[in-house]
Amino acid sequence: MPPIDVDATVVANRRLSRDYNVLTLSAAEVGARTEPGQFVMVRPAAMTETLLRRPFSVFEVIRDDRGTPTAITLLNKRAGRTTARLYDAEPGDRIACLGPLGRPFTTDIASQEAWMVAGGVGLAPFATLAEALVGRGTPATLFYGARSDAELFYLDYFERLGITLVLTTEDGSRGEHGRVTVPLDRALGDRAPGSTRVYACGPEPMLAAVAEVAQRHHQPCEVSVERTMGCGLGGCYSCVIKVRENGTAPHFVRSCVAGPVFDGAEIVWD
Amino acid sequence: MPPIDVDATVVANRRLSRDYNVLTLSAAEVGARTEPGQFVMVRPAAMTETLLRRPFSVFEVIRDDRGTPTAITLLNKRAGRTTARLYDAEPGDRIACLGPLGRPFTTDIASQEAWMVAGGVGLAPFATLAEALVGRGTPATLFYGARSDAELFYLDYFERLGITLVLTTEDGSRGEHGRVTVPLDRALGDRAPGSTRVYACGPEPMLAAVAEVAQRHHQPCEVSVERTMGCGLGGCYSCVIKVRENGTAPHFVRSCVAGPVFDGAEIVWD
Amino acid sequence: MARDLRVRIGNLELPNPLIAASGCFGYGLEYEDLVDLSGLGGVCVKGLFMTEREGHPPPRIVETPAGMINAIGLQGIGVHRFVREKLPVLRERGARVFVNVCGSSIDEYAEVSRVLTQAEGVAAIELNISCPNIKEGGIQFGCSLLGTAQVVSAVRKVTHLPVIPKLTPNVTDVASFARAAEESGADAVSLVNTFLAMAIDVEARRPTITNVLGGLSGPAIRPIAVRMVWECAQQVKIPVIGMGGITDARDTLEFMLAGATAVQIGTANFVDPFVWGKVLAGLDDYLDRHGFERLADLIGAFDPTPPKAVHA
Amino acid sequence: MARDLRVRIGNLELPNPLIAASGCFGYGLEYEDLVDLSGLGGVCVKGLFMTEREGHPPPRIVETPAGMINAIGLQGIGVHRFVREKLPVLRERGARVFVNVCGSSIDEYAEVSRVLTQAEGVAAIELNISCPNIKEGGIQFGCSLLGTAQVVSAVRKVTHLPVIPKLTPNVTDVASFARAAEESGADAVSLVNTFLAMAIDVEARRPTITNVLGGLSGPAIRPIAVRMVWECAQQVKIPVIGMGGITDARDTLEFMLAGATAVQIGTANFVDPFVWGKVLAGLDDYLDRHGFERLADLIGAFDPTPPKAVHA
Ligand SMILES: Cc1cc2nc3c(=O)[nH]c(=O)nc-3n(C[C@H](O)[C@H](O)[C@H](O)COP(=O)(O)OP(=O)(O)OC[C@H]3O[C@@H](n4cnc5c(N)ncnc54)[C@H](O)[C@@H]3O)c2cc1C
Ligand SMILES: Cc1cc2nc3c(=O)[nH]c(=O)nc-3n(C[C@H](O)[C@H](O)[C@H](O)COP(=O)(O)OP(=O)(O)OC[C@H]3O[C@@H](n4cnc5c(N)ncnc54)[C@H](O)[C@@H]3O)c2cc1C
Ligand SMILES: Cc1cc2nc3c(=O)[nH]c(=O)nc-3n(C[C@H](O)[C@H](O)[C@H](O)COP(=O)(O)O)c2cc1C
Ligand SMILES: Cc1cc2nc3c(=O)[nH]c(=O)nc-3n(C[C@H](O)[C@H](O)[C@H](O)COP(=O)(O)O)c2cc1C
Ligand code: FES
Ligand code: FES
Repeated sequence: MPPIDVDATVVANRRLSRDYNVLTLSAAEVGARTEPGQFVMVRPAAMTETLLRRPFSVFEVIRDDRGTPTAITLLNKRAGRTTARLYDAEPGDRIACLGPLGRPFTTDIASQEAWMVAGGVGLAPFATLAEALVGRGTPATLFYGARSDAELFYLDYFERLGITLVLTTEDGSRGEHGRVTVPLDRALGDRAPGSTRVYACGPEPMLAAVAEVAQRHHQPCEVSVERTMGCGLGGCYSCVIKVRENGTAPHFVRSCVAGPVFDGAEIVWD
Repeated sequence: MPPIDVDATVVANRRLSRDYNVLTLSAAEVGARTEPGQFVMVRPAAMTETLLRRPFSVFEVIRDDRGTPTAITLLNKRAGRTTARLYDAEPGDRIACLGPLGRPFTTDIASQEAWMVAGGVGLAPFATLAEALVGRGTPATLFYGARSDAELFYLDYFERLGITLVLTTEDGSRGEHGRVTVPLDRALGDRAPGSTRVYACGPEPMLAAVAEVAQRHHQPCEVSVERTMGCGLGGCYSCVIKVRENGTAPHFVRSCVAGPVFDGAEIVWD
Repeated sequence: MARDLRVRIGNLELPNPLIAASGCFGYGLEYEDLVDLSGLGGVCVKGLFMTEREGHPPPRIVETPAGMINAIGLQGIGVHRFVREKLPVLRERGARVFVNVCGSSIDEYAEVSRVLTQAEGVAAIELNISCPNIKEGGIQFGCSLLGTAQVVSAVRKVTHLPVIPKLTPNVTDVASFARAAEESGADAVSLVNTFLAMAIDVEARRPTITNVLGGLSGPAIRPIAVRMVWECAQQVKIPVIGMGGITDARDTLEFMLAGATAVQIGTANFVDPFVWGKVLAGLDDYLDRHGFERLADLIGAFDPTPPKAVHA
Repeated sequence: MARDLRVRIGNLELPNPLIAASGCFGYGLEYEDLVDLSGLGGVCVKGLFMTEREGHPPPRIVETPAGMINAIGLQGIGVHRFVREKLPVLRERGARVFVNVCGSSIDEYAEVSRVLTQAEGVAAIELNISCPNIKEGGIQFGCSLLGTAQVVSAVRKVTHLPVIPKLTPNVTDVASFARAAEESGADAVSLVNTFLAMAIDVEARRPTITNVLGGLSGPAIRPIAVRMVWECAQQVKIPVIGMGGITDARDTLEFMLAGATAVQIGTANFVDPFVWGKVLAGLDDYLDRHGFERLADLIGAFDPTPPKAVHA
């Protein structure tokens, strides 16, 4: 289904911390088409301070009791001008929302288990992925690392879905102290090769580490990358990442159409 | 007193019609310094769609029961981007407000009577002027022309001050049908030369006509002109108008510092 | 009601003046689900050399006030793969295909053009002698009158297709380049390509994009682009295709009144891929309100007589 | 805490690098109630000829995306009235006065400069060989290497004051003009003046400003201006004074990192006449955060090594 551009209204804005908020947008049609890992290109209507849209993972698809999508949410972290506007957004504000875009995570998997690895705002694509995995009856674990306890969000959401949680914080204020890849590496040691599908989203250094760990343990791994995007539709060639697709020489592909989800083993990390 | 720049808050926004509204701004300090005919340079804080500030007459100075200024109002008419923003402004919005600026009307006058001539949004400077004239005990009349009855505003305000009203509309829906200069010309016929000080604000063709009428009847006349202004402070030389000051050769002066109020007889109309 | 929006570039008739700008619309097919390609005046595909090109490492773009800087470095699949993989589908979709031709040498411009001429379904050749983002070729020809003349003449010899050199704004007198192009046999000129620009990340004291320098596009450059189109339209008889910061019908009309026969839209397509239908509707509405039958009647219809100082 | 913001233009020391751009600050005195003139690095007054000039009829400005077009036409009181009426007061206020010198002939540039050199209280002479808004003189010299050299040499002969030719961006290779200026004895160069531009009122199909063409300024042009300053700073040894769309400390630092010794602020002063204090505070804060003692250490401190593609 082709993406659509919805002139969405802000239905709610829940601030989770001084930097994070969850924005509910009346973009039901986008939600109805979204698969886990896909993103939208958004632009606040009143926003003339910046020109280009910005990419955001679809965080949740909100549904009524009949399961029909009524809205989507974005997990927003303040990084600059647009994200600041989205943090300050008020119900009623209008936000252009184009999507869904990009290649989603692979969910029809052979592996017995699915392990999700999230770093910071990299949690965003895993709310919908977790739902899909649970729907398919695939046992799932979330390895979730953040700066501190205060920046670990939506734990109850994942618990309610029956997802096993492994938490780490950089300051040790909750869960294991340090990098999320450490417990991941440890746990994968006990798993049979090919038994565990790893999904990762977060800062690229973390993604590179996760891909390396998964490869070392012979587990399939998909990562969702974040490159600066000008259009999200394959038009501008700004969002490229270097890949080595099944044997081909390393070359740049557009992460907005060939990704944002890639086979971790194919990416040539800078 | 030098002008000041106040980061004013919108206290109220009263829409008078589909194009006109009265915006109340918490710029008490500006109000305290404003003399009739002066203006402010404003820019909505959230406004990045346009770069430069825009000039607006101070419409009213709101005072508490002790007479201390608490706010100012602007009479805004939608003409483009900034004025559209000011029309849509919500209480709480912030608007940078620099002023008061420019040369005010002369109120310490010899003439027995003061006649104000307003065209459309040109009513703006006359609310404060009327108060000043009444304060000085000068009998005052307002000739007020608009497109139609629906665009004649604040009549009760001027009546309460005891100002005599002479109304005209282009469609004849109220008052005399046609141009405001017609009843002005007629009425001035019965007045002794020099007995009546004429003040005018509105479209420049109207100002030129008023100046001509006043001159023909040997009455002193001040007009407030509207030129596109880049700075309002004499810095950019964008706002010039051609004048012939007591005998000098016609030359351009900056209407933001030499005006916006000029002796009608000195202006060389294009 | 729908007015006549047709315009002519040489013997090429376009249903309307809106052409997707090169490098801002991929190879066209990326947008086939969103935009009826046959409904556009034309689709100008990304710059092509003889062979594939990898382009510059990312980051390749950065936003600036009312604009953006890009240094993609002409990543592309090369003319042969284009002719094999993209052109047939574009034809099927009914797109009028403009191909943006690049070269590191005059011969390469001619060779790429020859291949395109032999292929079926190319409507016109736009010569990119103005890309600020590559070392050899591109702007080096576009900044020299001789280079411009040589590239145009060489390509003219190998093709019957409309030849449209794309001029760079990074010169003192752009109209002299339009004249050189006309004298060398160009059927039209298009302008502007991007302005050589740069933005520094002051916190890091490092470049914002890998190539350090890039090309500025978007609304920020429109007033300069309109001036250049006006200068060129007054000095050449061949059609001028105008671009630079067009976002809506007003902007499109501004270029056409200045003398542009057609326009290209680039950056605005990133902001809103549905911009095309909105601009067409806006043009229709303008013709309606002003009582014109044909959009073409507005080409160069700008009257430079000064306005009144008076607003109201 | 207050850091060392001093910079040097030849033998002229400025307390900070912020200079009011010519034509954007009147004769300085218009702002004396709002801004402590002695607290600015310098005040560059409106362009002056030998005699008074009336300038173009209004409208003289129009706003464009992130910028504005102006065609004031150098309305001014002439050098003699300036020396008599304005200069003494400016001295009293402790302003470091840069005078923007105009001419319709090489002799006029020299003559105006001679008068200013004989007067008391002029800190430097900026040669406006780049005004796009007047028929004779101005840009005609600034667009020719010979003209630039001739004007600079002629003025050099008649003054000991720092001579700062102001370069136009409307050329193919701005650095070659910086080199020509340096070789002709300039003490510094300043750039950019405005970009020749135009905006059409499409509803009226008429110009938006009387002169039809004008100069584009404001944030829109900053990325091009920064690139030009960087090019010039690498090719000349004399100081470069950068300008074009500066609105805050970040923008100021962007120009200085690119190689500017000082900067001028024009259009932003219209938007906020209190911009000066805000930029100075911002510069102080930056030095604090990054642990620098002297702002001057940041001049040209830009490292062109590519950034990582990775953001987070
Ligand atoms: C596929 C994809 C999905 C994303 N999902 C989310 C999400 O769910 N939630 C979320 O908060 N963020 C997400 N991001 C990151 C988000 O797009 C950026 O934070 C945003 O574009 C910054 O825009 P800005 O206007 O706030 O910052 P700007 O003012 O444009 O820049 C401020 C800083 O942000 C950096 N920046 C600019 N663009 C990006 C980018 N594309 N990625 C990372 N940093 C950038 C700039 O380099 C600069 O340092 C996603 C990015 C991608 C590519
Ligand atoms: C001294 C002075 C006092 C004024 N007082 C008032 C007032 O009390 N209330 C009020 O509603 N308006 C007043 N105006 C007019 C007001 O400044 C303009 O309507 C406003 O600048 C238009 O800005 P915009 O962004 O809405 O329009 P833009 O989007 O900038 O332009 C839209 C249209 O408005 C025209 N325009 C631009 N600037 C001006 C200008 N300075 N004057 C007139 N038209 C302009 C443009 O030519 C264009 O046709 C005053 C103007 C001056 C010079
Ligand atoms: C990301 C990007 C890529 C571009 N690639 C090309 C190109 O390959 N060939 C070319 O001639 N112009 C290229 N351009 C320039 C555009 O075609 C156009 O001339 C310029 O962007 C001005 O138009 P705009 O302001 O509407 O974008 C590119 C522009 C952008 C923004
Ligand atoms: C209204 C206006 C008048 C100007 N007058 C002059 C002038 O007299 N002499 C001159 O050298 N530059 C003049 N300039 C150019 C500015 O000094 C400056 O070079 C240019 O505006 C870029 O800086 P900015 O973007 O900060 O405004 C003028 C600019 C504006 C906007
Ligand atoms: S964001 Fe434009 S091609 Fe990927
Ligand atoms: S508005 Fe700038 S000088 Fe009058």
